[in-house]
Amino acid sequence: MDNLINCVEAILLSAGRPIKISEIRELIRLMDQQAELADIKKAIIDLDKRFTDSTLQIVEVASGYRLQIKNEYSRLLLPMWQDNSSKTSKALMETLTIIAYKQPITRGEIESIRGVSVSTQIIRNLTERNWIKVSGYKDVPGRPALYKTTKEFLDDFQLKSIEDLPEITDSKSITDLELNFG
Amino acid sequence: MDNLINCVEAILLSAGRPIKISEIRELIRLMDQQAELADIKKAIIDLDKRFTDSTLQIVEVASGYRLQIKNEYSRLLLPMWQDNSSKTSKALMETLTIIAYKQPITRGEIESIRGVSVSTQIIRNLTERNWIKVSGYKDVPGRPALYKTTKEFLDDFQLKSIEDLPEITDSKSITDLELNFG
Amino acid sequence: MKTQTTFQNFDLNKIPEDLYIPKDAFKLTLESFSGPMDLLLYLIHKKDVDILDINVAEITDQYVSYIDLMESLQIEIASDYLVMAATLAFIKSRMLLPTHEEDDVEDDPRSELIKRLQEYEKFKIASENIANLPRVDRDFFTASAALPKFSKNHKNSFIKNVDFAEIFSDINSRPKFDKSHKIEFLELSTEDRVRKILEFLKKRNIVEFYKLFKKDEGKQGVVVSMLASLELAKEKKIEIIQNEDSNHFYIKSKKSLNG
Repeated sequence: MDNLINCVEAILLSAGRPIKISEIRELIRLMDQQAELADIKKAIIDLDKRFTDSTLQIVEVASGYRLQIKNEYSRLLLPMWQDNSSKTSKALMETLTIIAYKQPITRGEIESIRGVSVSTQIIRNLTERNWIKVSGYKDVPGRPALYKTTKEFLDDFQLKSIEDLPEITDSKSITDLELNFG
Repeated sequence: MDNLINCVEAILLSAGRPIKISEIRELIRLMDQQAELADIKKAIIDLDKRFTDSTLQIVEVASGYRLQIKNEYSRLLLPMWQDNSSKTSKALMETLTIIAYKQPITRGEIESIRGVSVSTQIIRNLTERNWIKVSGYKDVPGRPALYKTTKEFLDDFQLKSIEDLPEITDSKSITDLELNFG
Repeated sequence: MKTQTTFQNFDLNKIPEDLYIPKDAFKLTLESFSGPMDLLLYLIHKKDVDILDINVAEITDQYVSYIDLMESLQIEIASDYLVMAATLAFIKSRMLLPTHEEDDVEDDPRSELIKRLQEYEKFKIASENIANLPRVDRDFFTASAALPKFSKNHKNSFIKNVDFAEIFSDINSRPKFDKSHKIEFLELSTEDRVRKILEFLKKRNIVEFYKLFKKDEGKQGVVVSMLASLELAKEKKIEIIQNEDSNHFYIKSKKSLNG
């Protein structure tokens, strides 16, 4: 299909997370089209060339390919992410916290702990900040993605390891309140 | 600055949410550069032209300008995002609609129009999606919360302002007939 | 739509066997009503009559049949449906009374109901229109890319100390209103809760309301604790306090209790 480069671009731009070549092939297959892994790989290289004069680049990481803004724009963008008083919303921090303590965890499981749905925007935002990543897929129907926190999450929150997270002590949990109606 | 188009692109790509022209101006000012609002607006138009052969487009919504994938690729992308977060019940949509057209409005007032109690879950769900918010408290006994819709509601439904909502019409059967009590 | 006349003569205790819509599909239809007004509108439009021409007697009978049907299919019926049934029955009884020529339109017992139905239908149609608008993550998708690398010193400056443990316990302490807590064996009694609150207030003078129930007691726990608190407040044994700027409220024992 001649349109392969555009399909790859659309997928990477909307995913907000690294994508494997096999995932791209699967999405194209669902459109009743065919694409070989080699063709997709070539489309990725061509797409990266197309980005030469733009602000984007394709970066290969462990879990696939992802679109990233070129580093020369970091000074321009930093203030947008520095001022996180409003953007690091409560919902975002709650989602991050649940992932930190319960990883690996699916979106559905996060939703059932929070009692409300977790917006796509939040998952995307956390992924783009590089605080969470997909670590695999749960072996249940639908194979939902399992999320876990990244090394960058630890760095940014000044934690040496995930064990450095404050312990959730029993005294803080509702099940153990002093008022323990037996 | 000759690089204005790229700056706009980088800002819109990193934000993943609608951005106001004034926000762009401020980010550029923090780089010790100057750009007039009119220049930025022109850069946005030029950028959108640059996207002609790509899968991107710039769309103006209530909170500013946003990058979207062109609609012809929606079918390709849908499997990536198919989850419960975009599903809404009839009851939820009715509640949202009444708030949209009658804002600010209390839960009790919504209930009296719908003839059924509005569950806490629906209100929480709408709040969590950031489609509604409490705008104040009504000055009646109990001081019930007054709800209104948010800019994010308009953004998510690709609207520029509340006036862009579909016009509310009396159903044909109601207006066309004389009061005819048998 | 045509087949639905079959439904009107069904045996109230079971679904007629000649009903060719499968039971599950039928259940789904019944469950899909967003409330009593929605059901009522459905019944009216099904007959292809105008709202203004409702035959209340007929509609009432159909409405009640549907409620019975819901019951037999074990669909949880909100009390609002029963309120509407009562309203319809009331209007029906009024309509049966002999009318006088001089009665004007305003006196039609149906007029209030008709007004409400018209108002509701307006929003029902509007909500269908809104549901059909292009929606993010369903009809269109936003584009974004990962952030460039920020230098370490810059980044550390913007992440303040975050108490993850506190956030976590905050999430946990919230009652889960969305879960259906079918607590079959645990019947909480208000009387019992009153006793326990009093016992607790002997040790401590003041307590946040949410500490009066346990997470696994679900909605019932909240309700029982609320009832118990109101009971105690009525007996002037406690005070219920809420700061203006807070969602929390507190239960405080009255002096007489300690002294």
